[in-house]
Amino acid sequence: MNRILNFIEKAGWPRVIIGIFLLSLFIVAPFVRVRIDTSISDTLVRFGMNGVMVLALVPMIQAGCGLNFGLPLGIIAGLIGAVTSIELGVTGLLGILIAISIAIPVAIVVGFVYGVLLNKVKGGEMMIATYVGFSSVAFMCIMWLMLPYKSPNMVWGYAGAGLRTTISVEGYWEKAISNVGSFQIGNYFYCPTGMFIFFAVMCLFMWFFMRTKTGTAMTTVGSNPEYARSAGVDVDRMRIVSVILSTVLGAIGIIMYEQSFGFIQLYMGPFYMAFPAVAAILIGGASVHKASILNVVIGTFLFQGILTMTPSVINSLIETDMSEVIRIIVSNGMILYALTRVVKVKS
Amino acid sequence: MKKQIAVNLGLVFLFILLSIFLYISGRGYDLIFDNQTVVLNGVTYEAKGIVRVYVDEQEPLQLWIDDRDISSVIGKKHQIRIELLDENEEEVINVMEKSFKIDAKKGTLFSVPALLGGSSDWVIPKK
Amino acid sequence: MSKDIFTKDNLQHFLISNAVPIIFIVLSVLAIPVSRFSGQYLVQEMLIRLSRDSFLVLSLLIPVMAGMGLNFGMVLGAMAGEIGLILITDWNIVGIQGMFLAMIISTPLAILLGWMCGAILNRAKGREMVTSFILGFFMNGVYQLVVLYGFGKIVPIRNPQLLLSRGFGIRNVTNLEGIRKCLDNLIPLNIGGVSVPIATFIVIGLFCLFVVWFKKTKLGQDMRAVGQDMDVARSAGIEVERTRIISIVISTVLACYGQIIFLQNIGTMNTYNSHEQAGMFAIAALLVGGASVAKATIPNVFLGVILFHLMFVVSPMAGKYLIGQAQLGEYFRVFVSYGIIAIALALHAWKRYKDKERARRSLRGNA
Amino acid sequence: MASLGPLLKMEGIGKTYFGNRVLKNVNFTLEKGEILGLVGENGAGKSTLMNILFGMQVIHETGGYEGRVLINNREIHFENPMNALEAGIGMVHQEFSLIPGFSAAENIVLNRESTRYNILVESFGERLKTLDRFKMKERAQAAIEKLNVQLNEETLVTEMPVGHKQFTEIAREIDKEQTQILVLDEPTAVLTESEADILLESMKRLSLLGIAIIFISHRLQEIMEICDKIIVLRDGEVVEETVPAQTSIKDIASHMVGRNIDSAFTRDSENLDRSSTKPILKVKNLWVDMPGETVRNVSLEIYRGEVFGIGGLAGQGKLGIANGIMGMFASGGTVSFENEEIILNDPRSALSKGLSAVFEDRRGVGLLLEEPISWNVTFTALQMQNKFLKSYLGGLLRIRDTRAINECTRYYIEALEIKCVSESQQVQELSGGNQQKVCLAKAFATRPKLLFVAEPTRGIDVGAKKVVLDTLKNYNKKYGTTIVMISSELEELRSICDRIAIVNEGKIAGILPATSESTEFGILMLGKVENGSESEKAS
Repeated sequence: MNRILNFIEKAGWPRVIIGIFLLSLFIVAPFVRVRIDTSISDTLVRFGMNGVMVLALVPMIQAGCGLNFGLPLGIIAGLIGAVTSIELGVTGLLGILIAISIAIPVAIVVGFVYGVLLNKVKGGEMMIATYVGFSSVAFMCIMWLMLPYKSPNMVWGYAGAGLRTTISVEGYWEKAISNVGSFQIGNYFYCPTGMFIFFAVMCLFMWFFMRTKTGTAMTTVGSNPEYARSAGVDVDRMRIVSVILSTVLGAIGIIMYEQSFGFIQLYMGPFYMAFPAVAAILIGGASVHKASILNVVIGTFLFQGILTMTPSVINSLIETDMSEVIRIIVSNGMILYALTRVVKVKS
Repeated sequence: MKKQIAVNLGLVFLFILLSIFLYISGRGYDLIFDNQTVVLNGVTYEAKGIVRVYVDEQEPLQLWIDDRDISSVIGKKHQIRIELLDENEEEVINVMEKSFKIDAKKGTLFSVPALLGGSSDWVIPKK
Repeated sequence: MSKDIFTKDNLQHFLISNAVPIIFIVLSVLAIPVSRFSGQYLVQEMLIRLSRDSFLVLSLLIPVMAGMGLNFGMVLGAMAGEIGLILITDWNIVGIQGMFLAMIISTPLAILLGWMCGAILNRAKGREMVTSFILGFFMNGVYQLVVLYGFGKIVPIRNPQLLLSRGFGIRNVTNLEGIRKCLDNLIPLNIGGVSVPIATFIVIGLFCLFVVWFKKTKLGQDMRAVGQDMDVARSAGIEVERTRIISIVISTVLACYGQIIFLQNIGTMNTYNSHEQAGMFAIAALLVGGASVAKATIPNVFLGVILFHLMFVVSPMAGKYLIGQAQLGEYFRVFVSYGIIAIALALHAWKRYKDKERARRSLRGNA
Repeated sequence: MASLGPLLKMEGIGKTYFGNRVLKNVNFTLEKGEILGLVGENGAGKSTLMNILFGMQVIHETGGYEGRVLINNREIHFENPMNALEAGIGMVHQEFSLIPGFSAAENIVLNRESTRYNILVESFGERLKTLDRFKMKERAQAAIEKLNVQLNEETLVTEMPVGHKQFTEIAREIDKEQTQILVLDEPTAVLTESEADILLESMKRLSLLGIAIIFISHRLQEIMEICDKIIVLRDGEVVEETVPAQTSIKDIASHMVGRNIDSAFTRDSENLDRSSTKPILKVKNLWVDMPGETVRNVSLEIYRGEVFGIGGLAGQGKLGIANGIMGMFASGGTVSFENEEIILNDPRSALSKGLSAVFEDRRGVGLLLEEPISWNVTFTALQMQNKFLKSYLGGLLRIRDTRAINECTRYYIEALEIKCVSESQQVQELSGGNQQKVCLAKAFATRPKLLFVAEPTRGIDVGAKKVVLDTLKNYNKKYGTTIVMISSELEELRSICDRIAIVNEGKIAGILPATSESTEFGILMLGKVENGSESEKAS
């Protein structure tokens, strides 16, 4: 009994509850005629799709900039890369490579400016980040209409200008990474191996980075900025680096998402995208100022698992689609929990 | 402190009373006036030519034979005035005025012929 | 240091403090001629929007006074008001009575939600805004759970026109024809072709008086004290937590009334979106009026509502005539409303930093 | 009600914190209208005594106190400060407890405002009474009048000079009708001389009105001037109870600091024969803007290989010197180390030249509480000197060498006897003394040429104190590292330093060899030597 309690204490109540909930969904699934292999496959695909975007939150949390509600900035950089790559008409892995290599410099520039701004507003980062994210999405809505993209696959047919709200990447690089080494078992189970490898590489990169001199300094800045300063670390610079890193990963993350999803969603598409990512990492056990790669993996799996399973299982169970409501309550409830968790009094 | 609780309980009570008052006086009803031949309590009332129904101060409803129309009103107590017109819609042949209270349980479908025929029971029961 | 520098510094200070309203005034002055709207039209629009929105914006004042920042949790109050409106629509209580009844039945709900919100914010001191913001999203989920699944099943709804075809859950759009403009048109007044919703303005005026009076009460004084320095207030024996909760409760209840007044003017209600917009627009308007996270006054409210909505009305048409696309103006105003909150919040944080530096400089001068 | 005996009587008061005795058998009485001067070094037990009188939470949480407190011959037990206020004890703290945006009047009547009834009170309670601004103003005026000072009750606190803030706070206590005893904790520390004079005048007036005052101050001439009775506390004991007529400033000063040399602090005689006078660190006209520790104008020379002490009372600026040189707070002036100028306001500059510091604010600046010991020890060396990094891919990628880090940490754990489970234990789980050792290890790991150590023994037990001091001494001997130790405890400085500078009001009051009489230091600390800076210049 004690050992169970100990485990719960260590993992944190919310994670245990959500884990049990997810497990019970998987158990109930066969009884309500939901195919378990499809469910697992869907969960895995969504896990891979969202993983990098959740990973993008780690550097900023570690550097003490809080939860990056400004993730849409990175996403926008990724969208610019993706759209430009399609405009150039490059297909396959090369297309993705081009998308990423265009997105990264954009993300670095945007991230730098964003980082400078966040340094000026220390203490109020999260609220300002949220609204910077929102307004940048709205600003890009104007840009999507005005930028001179020409590819007929992307612009509105009737006007000949202005990008469509949803652009298909089919025929360009749909699942280009996912399909590397992917396999199918039966009719229902599909494993996007390439995407997992990519995600693993990104995690490894992050793991390495966090162990470099810069990465160590960054964690220290988040842990105690005064200590870092007394040890000769330029706190502001570290914070900017973390913001840039987060923005770049956000950009790569959305490209990963799109190649698997098959569509680029412009305009208000990225508006709320930060919230599920934030919720995922918090479910994984991260707090407002500490996050690890393990938090990312566990959190993304649990959160995406619930998102996949609730519509199918709950719908068959009570014949009502409550998945949207459950998503809102779980994800925002999780963020709320993290924000109101009383910071442990330093003994 | 006790006094404050008492005052607040009193206020809550007042607000409940006010709510009930608002509920009753603000309730909207759709009154349906029906100009068809009906049999009520064994008496047959024939539908009559053209009638105008004035409810309270509203614009009148004009009903031909076998016609029905809706009037939306607020509250329970109302005044109606029914005018029976000649075929040219010029002269008023018969006038009937009545004030009444709506009883939602009984229904809000009213028979104009029954009214004009002076029946005391002119509400067509719900089916 | 010469006197010149001092006044330049002052001017800069003034410009920074009032940057947001100044930007808006400039934008409006430029955009109004482009939009080709007539003066009378704009006056009428502004009057409508003042009557519609002021109350909602005013509900934000009291938490600012208590040092809790902008109450993004006011959407909770708006939700309470909407539940009241759904119920009276179902019961078919119409006119001014319906509106009052909606207020009365949603008050306990708003108090409850406000209490909860205040208690949660007490656990998140120093980040009240982001917490209340997320709380709004969270409660939106709960609201959907109740209204989309509970109404018609647990809460009896008789009017089939309100319900979705599946037999429970409220439709996306709720028609409030029964109470439409019941307050605005209570006392009809028409000045030179412009109709003035005089009764609504009387209510708003009364509310302003309430705010002014409230500041003069012991409770108001306590709130100001708590807002300025929690520790000092606590050591003087003021119940800090309780005072903070009360300020949120008042705000929530007033937001509830504000939303009811807002919706009686509109006449229809987006069952699942109205409250979110209410919160966003109210906060943006208040900030546009020159308020900050730490200080908001009644003039800020009215100036803000006028400037913000002027931009709102004018920008699509200006966009249309300027670039030939109304859609662009549409996006522009979305951009402006979010951008303005971002700028105002950032400026406030930055200003706080600057003020700190100023204070430090003066300290050094004495040494 | 005629009361027999004294207004306040404290009988046999004692107190221990976690086994550390801070007060021992304190007895005194206070009569109506009497002014009692309470003096003693920092840490002599004055604040603890006052905390007991006020029933502060911290006293209850740490196991209560010994002895009895009587007011009007009735024993009292205050549960919290509110009880004390109700019983008529008012306190004016060192930190202003005022609402910045309120006027003087509003602050004076804070939470005791005069109010007027209105009908809404019946439903919503007392707090909805409206303020009676006129009456509030009247009360404020009356209180200010009692003090006999020039203070406009309409002025906002933010716009007030410091002195007026002080008066506002005292006026608040006076406005409380029940106030019989007023405790003033260093009220004159922040005041200019003329303001202080006004305050002393006011205090005399108050005592004539029958209010008893406990006056805590480091300015002994003030104590001499207005007190009826003086109590000197040292190491938690009353060492002297006297009246001004029978004593002198010098007398009190020596009572304050003079103590029997503790065996833990005996000096090594070998320290004395160090004759190096080659300056390693030169400080000229340094000012540092550190809150509460402002340094105004400090010039110093520190010799290679010596242990230099900086002493002085809290808040006088001794801590600011190290913080300023290390770049932690805004500062100006010139500082050169080994004839190279240190760029101020940039911590990297000082660190890269071989200076290092152990800061007084252990939890704030000194430690990463939520990280393992190994991180804490090695971080500065890793960042500043690229130690503990392992190269991959021909130096392209360099990541932390966990093995080297742990090895180094284990070495220091052993050398400094840090009690812990392993090198990966979180620092917040360690005791204060062990945390302090981690801080020292962090500084040692950078192999500094000069080490600032600020308040190294604050808040740690006696045993650990000795280990820390010995470690410093040995390190100095072994590596010839110059050590600058900053401490409020004079005896501690005297036990290991070669020379000691005393800082008063942000300036150096004088530098003396550690072997000088403690009375001489005491007088420097209390700012009695007017020409302190001149004598320093001459030397």
